[in-house]
Amino acid sequence: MIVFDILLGIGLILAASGVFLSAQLFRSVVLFVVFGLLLAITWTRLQAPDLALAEAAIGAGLTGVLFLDTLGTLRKAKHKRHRKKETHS
Amino acid sequence: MSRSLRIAAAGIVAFGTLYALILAVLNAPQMQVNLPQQVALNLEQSGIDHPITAVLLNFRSYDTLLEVAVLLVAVVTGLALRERDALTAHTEQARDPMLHALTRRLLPLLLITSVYILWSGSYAPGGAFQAGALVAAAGVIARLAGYDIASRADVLLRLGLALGFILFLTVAVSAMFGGRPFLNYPEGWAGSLIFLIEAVLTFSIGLTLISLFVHAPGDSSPRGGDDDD
Amino acid sequence: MTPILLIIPLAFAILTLLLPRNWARATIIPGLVLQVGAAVLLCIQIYHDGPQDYALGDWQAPLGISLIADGFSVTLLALTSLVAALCAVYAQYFLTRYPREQRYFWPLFWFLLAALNGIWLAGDLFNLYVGLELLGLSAVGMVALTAEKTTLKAALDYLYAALFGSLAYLAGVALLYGAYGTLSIVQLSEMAAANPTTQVALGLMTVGLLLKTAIFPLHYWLPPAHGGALAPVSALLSALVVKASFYILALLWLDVGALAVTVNAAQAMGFLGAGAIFWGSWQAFQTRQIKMLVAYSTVAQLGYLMLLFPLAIGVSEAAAHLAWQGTVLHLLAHAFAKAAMFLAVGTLVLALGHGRINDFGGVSQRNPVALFAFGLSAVSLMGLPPSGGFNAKWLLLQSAIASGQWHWFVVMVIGGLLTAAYVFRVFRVSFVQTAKHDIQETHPALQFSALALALMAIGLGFASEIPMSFMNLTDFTPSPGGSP
Amino acid sequence: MTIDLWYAIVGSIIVALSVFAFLTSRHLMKKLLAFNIMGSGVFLIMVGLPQHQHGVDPVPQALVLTGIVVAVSATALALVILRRYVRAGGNPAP
Repeated sequence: MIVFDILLGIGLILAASGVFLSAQLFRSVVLFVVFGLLLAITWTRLQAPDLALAEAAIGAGLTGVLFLDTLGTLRKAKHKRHRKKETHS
Repeated sequence: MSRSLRIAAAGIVAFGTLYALILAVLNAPQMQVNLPQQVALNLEQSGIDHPITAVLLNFRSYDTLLEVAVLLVAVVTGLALRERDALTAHTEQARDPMLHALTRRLLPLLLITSVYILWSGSYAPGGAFQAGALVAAAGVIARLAGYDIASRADVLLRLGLALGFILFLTVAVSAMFGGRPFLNYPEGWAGSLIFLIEAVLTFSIGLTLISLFVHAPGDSSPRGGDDDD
Repeated sequence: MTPILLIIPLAFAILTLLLPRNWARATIIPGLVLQVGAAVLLCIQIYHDGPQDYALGDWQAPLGISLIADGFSVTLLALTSLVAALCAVYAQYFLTRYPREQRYFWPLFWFLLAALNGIWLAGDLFNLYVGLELLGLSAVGMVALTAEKTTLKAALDYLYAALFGSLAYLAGVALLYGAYGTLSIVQLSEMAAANPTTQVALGLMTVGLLLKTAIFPLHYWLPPAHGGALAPVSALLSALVVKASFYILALLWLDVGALAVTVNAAQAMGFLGAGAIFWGSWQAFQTRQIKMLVAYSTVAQLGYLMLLFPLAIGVSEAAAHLAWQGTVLHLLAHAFAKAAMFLAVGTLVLALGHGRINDFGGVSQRNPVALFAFGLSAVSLMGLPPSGGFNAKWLLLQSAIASGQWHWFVVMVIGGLLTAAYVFRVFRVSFVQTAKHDIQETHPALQFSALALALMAIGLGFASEIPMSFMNLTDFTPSPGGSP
Repeated sequence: MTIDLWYAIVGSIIVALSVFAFLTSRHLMKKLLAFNIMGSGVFLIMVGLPQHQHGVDPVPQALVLTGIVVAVSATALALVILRRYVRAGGNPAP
């Protein structure tokens, strides 16, 4: 089981690095949700089922949805800005 | 140039943090207080069988009260920053039959699960916050499917948001009228009062998270590009 | 008695959130009266009976959370109630121009007050974290209220700094719990020893709190946030909010971690303070906008608070005592003076319709009361007698002499001169030049609430014994020595 | 080494990574992601370190539950302000 924990820990670190290194925000957010799910598994390993539940529902789930939703509006705003620029020039 | 300098500086700070944290973690002295033992000893008196719920809603209920206040502050600011056109059309997606069908099956399931999680919190993992998150998830899905939830920032919504906090504070203060300290539960009533507080909190937390989603500026769901002109 | 000071603001936060606008407005004055009254009663009680612990929910620490009301905390409670009450009177008239903001200003105001009172009374490190978050989020919400592009950006920068700062603080709390198994401040101050875990924890918490207190060079977020917010918000933020994280910092260095801090580290804190004094004053001297001048003045004045650490750690007990008294007095005087200054400046900006210092000509004739309030608060900030600021700086200078730390003496003297330099910029234009354009009348309540605060800053010069006598009722006074 | 200590160390590494990301990333959303992940790292230390010494400890677990809720409130608030800022014509990646 120790091997599993080592792999899980490395997985957490890799997922976090992925969030930071990814050039696309969308991929960052997806990796963030993956990080949250891995963390939920980690909490069960630390005998904290409450935290596993909370992390899956709040940390990964809701926060992920909020980020994705914001990403959508940011994209729209960007398109709008670009279009405005084109019509002005 | 300045960018690479910034990265170098950040790298130094990050390595310093890493070194300090590892040093601190590996050299932690033997703890002199055994809090889990005290929790176990007082669990029976707390009226709750699940130690984490006992800590959250009895031993350290003051933290939880302030935490609910934090949620309220976030949603009050969210309401203050909403845009007036936030109430406008979100009927567009309601026509999506797939989403609609999925929603109708998923919603009851989510709500039942949240009730179960809330109820199990008194003896097993679960509780108001996780259940509230599920209520919020249900609300967000319903909203995406075009249902009109919490879209009007009127007094009813504000009451719903504050209800959990109001009940919590009322129970906490009423102790003082009986000559007991703030946040104390009357003898023998702790279990049921905590469950009541948690149930109402679940509702308010769910509504809070939904409102933060629904009232976020810049259109909360993919509309058919109707605001571009 | 103690928890009443938490219950009042929390209850009024809910009332103002739920009631219709006019009713909500009507609750403000009763709420403030209750709040001030409760603070005064608690002061009297502590004065007679000494410091008190209050076990919330009847669970003794460390299992439960206790509130600690000692001389320092009741002094800060009284200060908070007074400053907040006058800012609220001001806000009632000021916000009539901002009907939409007003709706949400009051709930945030009361939550902010609850967070401040909670922090002054907290006896638990994790509870302080929750209090800091409540304080930070409500302060950010108040900055963002006007929803203009610049204030939104300022609010975001403020929020990010606040969040990052509290996480650094929380990391320290996690380490301390992992090392001692308790979160109670009383217990930790008995147990915490000089070991790597404690020192790393203190280091992380210090960085986080310095960021939240906006101590140079981590002050970048303060001027836009304090300078961009509505006048009553700026006053609350500059006078009270930044003091909360300083309070925790002092608690950590002089009480909880007294055995783990070193003299060198304390000197380093002093150098940050000196940097803040010079940099903040210089920026205040340079800026064109009056509100930015006042905001940079806050950056500079916060630097004096940092001098507590070199002046009180590793010196004789007498010198440490002087430093401690001077710092508390400076905190009080600055709170009154800076609140007064922001309110006065807010009135002047309202009257003129702009905030460009160079076009301030003529306000001395049309808004004499507000300008007088500005002047009185400037007297205290510069440290001229008679004022609370003078007494504070006098005690700090004496402390520097008593411990032979002449470099801090020099820093404080130069700081006073720099303050005079940037303040006189405002007087020169407002008295000498005549009005270039129309100046509006402002409501007298706006001018007089600013004046009341300024008079308190001055009056503190005559009544310094009152807070000083309360300070002797504090559990923690600086320990002589500190580990090498 | 117990698994609790191992996860506390993983938490430390994650905190350090997030500090780096917070200081270097320019996009405000990415900074917010870094804040969330840094929080998770702190939570891992908070639970792992005491449990390494005396087994399952409900107190830090309860504290972390509080921390998670505070983090989601802060994140939601930050996103609301960010979205309003972008609507007002602000650039999310200054």
